[in-house]
Amino acid sequence: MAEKNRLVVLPCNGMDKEAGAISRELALLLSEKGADVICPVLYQSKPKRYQKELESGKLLVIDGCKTGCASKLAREHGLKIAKKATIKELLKEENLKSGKSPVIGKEKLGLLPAWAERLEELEDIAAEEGGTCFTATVSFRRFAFDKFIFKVPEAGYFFNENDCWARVEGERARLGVSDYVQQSASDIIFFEPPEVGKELSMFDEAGSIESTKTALDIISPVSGTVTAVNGELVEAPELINSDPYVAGWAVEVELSDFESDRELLMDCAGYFDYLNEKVKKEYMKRYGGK
Amino acid sequence: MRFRSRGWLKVSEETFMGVPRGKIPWCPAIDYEKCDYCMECDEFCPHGAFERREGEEKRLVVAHPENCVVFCRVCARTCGPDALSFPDKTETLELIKRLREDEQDG
Amino acid sequence: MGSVNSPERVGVISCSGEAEPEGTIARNAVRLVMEKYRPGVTVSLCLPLYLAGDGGERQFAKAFPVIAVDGCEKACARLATEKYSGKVEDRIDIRELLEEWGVTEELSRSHPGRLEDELTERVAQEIVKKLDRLVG
Amino acid sequence: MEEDKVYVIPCSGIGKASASVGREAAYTVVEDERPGVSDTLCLSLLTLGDERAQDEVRRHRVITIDGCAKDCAKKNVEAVKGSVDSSHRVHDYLKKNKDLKPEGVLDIGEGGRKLSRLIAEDIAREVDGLLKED
Repeated sequence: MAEKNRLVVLPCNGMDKEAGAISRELALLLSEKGADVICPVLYQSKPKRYQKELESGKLLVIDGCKTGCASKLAREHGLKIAKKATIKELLKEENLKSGKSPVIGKEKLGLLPAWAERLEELEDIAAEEGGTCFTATVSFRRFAFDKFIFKVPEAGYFFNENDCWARVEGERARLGVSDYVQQSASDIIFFEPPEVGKELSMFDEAGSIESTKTALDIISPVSGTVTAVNGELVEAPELINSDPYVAGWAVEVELSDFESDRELLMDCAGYFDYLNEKVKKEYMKRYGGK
Repeated sequence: MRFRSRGWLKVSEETFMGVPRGKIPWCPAIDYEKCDYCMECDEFCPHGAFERREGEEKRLVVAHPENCVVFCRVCARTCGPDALSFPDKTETLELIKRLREDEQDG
Repeated sequence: MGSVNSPERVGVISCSGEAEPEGTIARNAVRLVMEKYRPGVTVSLCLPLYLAGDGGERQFAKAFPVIAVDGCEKACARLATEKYSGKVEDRIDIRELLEEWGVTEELSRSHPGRLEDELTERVAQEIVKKLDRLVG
Repeated sequence: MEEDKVYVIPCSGIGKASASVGREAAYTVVEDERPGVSDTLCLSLLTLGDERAQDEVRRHRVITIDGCAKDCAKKNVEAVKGSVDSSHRVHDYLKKNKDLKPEGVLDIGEGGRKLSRLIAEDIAREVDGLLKED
């Protein structure tokens, strides 16, 4: 049973739409080929029941639609998602749409065996080598203005002038907003993540946040594909206030052209000076240079 | 969604990415055919890009385009009748890149 | 830590006084000074943040003059500043002021009415006087 | 724990409307909803280590209300007695009631008042529960 690389499938199991029914059907096809299937309903009430399977295999999550219930479930339980597919996207490739009826259409049923094979061969989403796991300790430089203390990391981060950062490790980056955004927006109470799989050009919106005072977009400093969003942040957006640069990360992307993106970005030292000026200037503007 | 403008966020940078802000044509355009003057965008914008004009035909104008934060489009989301539009982002970025080169050359 | 690089500023710390009507007057008066009468010069400091915050309040109180606005003789605002940052430049005790003004009515901490609002205004003016003396 | 009353302690935040909402909620509980069996005290007394206030907090159940994620009220009580019996954040209520944004620090407005009533209702129930436990 406990062979490594064995697939463990967590389907969305949505009962009310065709996409959900397809994800369930695909999971069953894969189970015939030897994969373990996790029932998302049972898993929710008795997660221990699947502990053995999850420890030994590689987790494939099949979401029906963009709501991503299966992914969310996995994230909530801290599961490492190795592979991922979304039925709506698979359908889109075939120029098909998900139907409203939960009964799978005939032309779609015919596609499923081929899809099952494809999913078996699906590549892992997280890079396994290269240590791109964003675990290194970050140290900060600080400057004070009035009672406010502003923090900027010492290294490893790149900023745009929209006060958003990219923490770059190898081919990947995590994105978020700076301490300045956190302090001027005040208490953040919502984080709306972008879709996993979304292609970002530089300066595209990578999700948005809303505070008690205002709302703003996270404007991506880099181009790439969204590979993960911080599920914890959806639950606890105040992490952006308490730890804007590490625990408050919003989005993880696979970089597509960092070498050229970087020419337009500030490094940590550059942003430190930029922010210092910005805070001062803003104050003068507000109070007329007292 | 209603937000009040707060001074703390009010900032207009004289330059953006090393380019004089005035040279970057980034700000919302109001489609007056659609605008119903609900003023939600003005309520929202913490940077003061809009201005209300009592008694005039166009009761809301983009009076301070230079206050608009380049690449920010949040106000458009507050607009029910979808009357706000922005320049193309890719074109704007290309323009900024060209202007940066000019700045460096000149 | 970078240096404090801001223009002339005075910290005003209010007693937190949730349980006392003088506390409500203190907080609201400080807020009035900060928003209406002397914006820019006034930086309000939150007392429990001396303990729970990131150090910004302590740092500020060390670098700039601080006026403590206390609701009663317990003088929390003054004592907390002295404990965490150093001496206060000036102080107000609202209970003392009320005595001086001959206010004997019972005041509400939760539902400030006309009398409380009027007293809040008067306390705000007292703070402004002290503030202007410091800034010169 | 002594049975007579539960302390409801809000934060002292002066720069944020949510702190005013928290205080309003505390007053609603101790003055209107559960007078006599609940009470409040100045958080600053705890920050300063006032002995009588510390003693009160140690001898009674405590519920805190914080206006932001810095959790001053909770942290200052925890510094005295290790834990609180229950803690609330105004923003958790705001997250669930997006349309009840408080207006300003001095006047929290209709939305803020509604929000404070929601918090007060929950806390009043908790006060009852804690008193029953004792």
